Amino acid sequence: MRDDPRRFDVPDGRTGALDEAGRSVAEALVIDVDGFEGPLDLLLTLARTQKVDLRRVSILQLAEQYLAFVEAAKRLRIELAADWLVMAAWLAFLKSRLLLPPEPEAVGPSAEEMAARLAFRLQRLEAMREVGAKLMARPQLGRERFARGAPEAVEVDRTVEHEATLLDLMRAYARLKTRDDYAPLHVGREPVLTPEKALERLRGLIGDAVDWTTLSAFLPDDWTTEPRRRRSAVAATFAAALELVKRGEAELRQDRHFADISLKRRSLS
Amino acid sequence: MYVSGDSLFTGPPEAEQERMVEAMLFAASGPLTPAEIGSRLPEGSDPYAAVERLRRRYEGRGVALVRIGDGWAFRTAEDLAFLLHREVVETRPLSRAAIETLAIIAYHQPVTRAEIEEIRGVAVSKGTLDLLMERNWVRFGRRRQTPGRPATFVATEAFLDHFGLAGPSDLPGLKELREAGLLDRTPPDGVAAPRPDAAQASIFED
Amino acid sequence: MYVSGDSLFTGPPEAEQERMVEAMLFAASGPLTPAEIGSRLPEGSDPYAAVERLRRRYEGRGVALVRIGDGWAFRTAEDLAFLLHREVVETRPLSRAAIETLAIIAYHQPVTRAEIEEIRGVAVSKGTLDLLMERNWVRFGRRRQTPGRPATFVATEAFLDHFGLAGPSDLPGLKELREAGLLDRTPPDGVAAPRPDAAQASIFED
Repeated sequence: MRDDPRRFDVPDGRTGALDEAGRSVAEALVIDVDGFEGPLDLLLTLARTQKVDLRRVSILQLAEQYLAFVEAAKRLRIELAADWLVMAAWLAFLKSRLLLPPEPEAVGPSAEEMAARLAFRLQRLEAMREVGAKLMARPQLGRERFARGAPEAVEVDRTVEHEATLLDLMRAYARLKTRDDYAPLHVGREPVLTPEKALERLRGLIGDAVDWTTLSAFLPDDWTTEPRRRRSAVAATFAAALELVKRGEAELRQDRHFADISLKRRSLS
Repeated sequence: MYVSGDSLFTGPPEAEQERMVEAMLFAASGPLTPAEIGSRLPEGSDPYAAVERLRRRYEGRGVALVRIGDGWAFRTAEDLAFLLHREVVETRPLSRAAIETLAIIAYHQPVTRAEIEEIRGVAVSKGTLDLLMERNWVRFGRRRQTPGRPATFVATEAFLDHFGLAGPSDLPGLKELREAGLLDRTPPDGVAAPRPDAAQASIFED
Repeated sequence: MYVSGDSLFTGPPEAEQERMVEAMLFAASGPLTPAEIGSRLPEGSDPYAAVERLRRRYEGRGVALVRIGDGWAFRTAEDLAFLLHREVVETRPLSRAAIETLAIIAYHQPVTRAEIEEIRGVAVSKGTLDLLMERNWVRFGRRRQTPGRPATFVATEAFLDHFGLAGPSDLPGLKELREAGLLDRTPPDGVAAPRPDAAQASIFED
């Protein structure tokens, strides 16, 4: 037993207090030793054989019953696990203390206290078994008592509302404006439309230009607002237009200086 | 029809049969037919009568005993269906892309998508604009009279309301932003003033 | 206490509140606390009063409104077990060790593993606690503020629900066990020491 590590020899098995019936009970229990959950479980079973209220059980007799059990195990050459032997040693010690007059200078708990402690543990274990059985005898959910068989789930409609304050808005705008300041340091999209891209784009569009169409109509949508980008787009598209004229795929026209430049598909002859 | 006196086998009292049917229907995972109910009631019971009494008992209650196909089942009363729906409103901060887009629209309205992209330097996802329109802070303005007639975006009354602004001109200008320490640097000329009409300018204009 | 005349916000009529609570509790499979119910009732409602009225209304019916821990749930009436009894084939009966361990946790909670072992006199196998936790009858409680800060185990609301207990104080025989000192960690003080020659005398008798 863990809470009393004092070691004593296993007694020699003298069980004068037990009769033949007690002996055979002990033997039956030894054979069935695997059916017990440890020494305390066996002690509780032994205590019940005293056929008295557990509160009135004789701990002395119980110790003798247990020691007879260990003796029976020896006789039947059944090996008991260590905790069974520790309990046997402790009970042999308790038995001798209970039989002998108390030593005046003895330290530690008295024999009576030790016996009371064991009796308490047995009662407590028995009580837990009883209430365990009472619990199991109650009407159990899903067996005798039932919840709603077809519960109706609550649907959660989650709507996300996005929030922002005026300060957030101002900060965002300030961030955009400040970023413009740092633009030279920032690797952004180059505001240059390459002539290659413009040519590719124009070749895709020129087929529809049956009539004269101003050059600006051929500019990509996102290159028409910001002046630098617009200039680049105009230059590249103009260069592309010249290239198409050179290849004989388009015609170019400007009515006067600085007027709009127009182009159209060259009609196939 | 069950008539207790005439019945060969006398079943439990009517009230007791009703309780039994109540418990059965409550515990059942689906509708139960009167035949199924009857097979589980004590001998001499009348499942039809018990179901009918139970149905009347639940009339006007929070749950109703309703007929589903050949069977019967408890269901939430129709007028209380709203209790099975829970509206959860989650508040989340607007994403950086969304708040920037909103700021551009507020300051530059009416503004086209291409212009927003030009200012932000990145493409504006459809989701961002949808979100702002869903939130009712942004709506479509008049189409720009330029090739392609692109749609423009403007800020709404609800936007002004939400941000506590009397009108678009109430938005703090760059000067105020700078004074509030939100702008660390003086923006270069030509960028400072948003020019909504810039897109109308001729291709050779500076 | 809800006094309709004095309430700042007047909720729906009492009968209507009761219907709503009835619908909510019927729809739910697990217990709902008055707070949860209240959060789904219109402003000015009194969930406590509505639950109490509803509980009384269902007294003696085939289903009962029962308290489970902090919550309330409809459950079939206990006396109708004979009618509704279902053989549960899939769940194996609990082992003796598991039943004892469950009882010890329920009656001694919060209890450490070492204390369970002390009471049972044998080591607790891991499988036993796992099984009880898997059934959701037992969960970890707060750590004991003693050296080593051992974990404790407590019984759950699902445990109460399963065994039809309104709360931990509803455990059968709890009062008697407590009075007998059997829930103390050590034998009660002032234990009359049994004399060896009077070992038959009650050790707990004064």
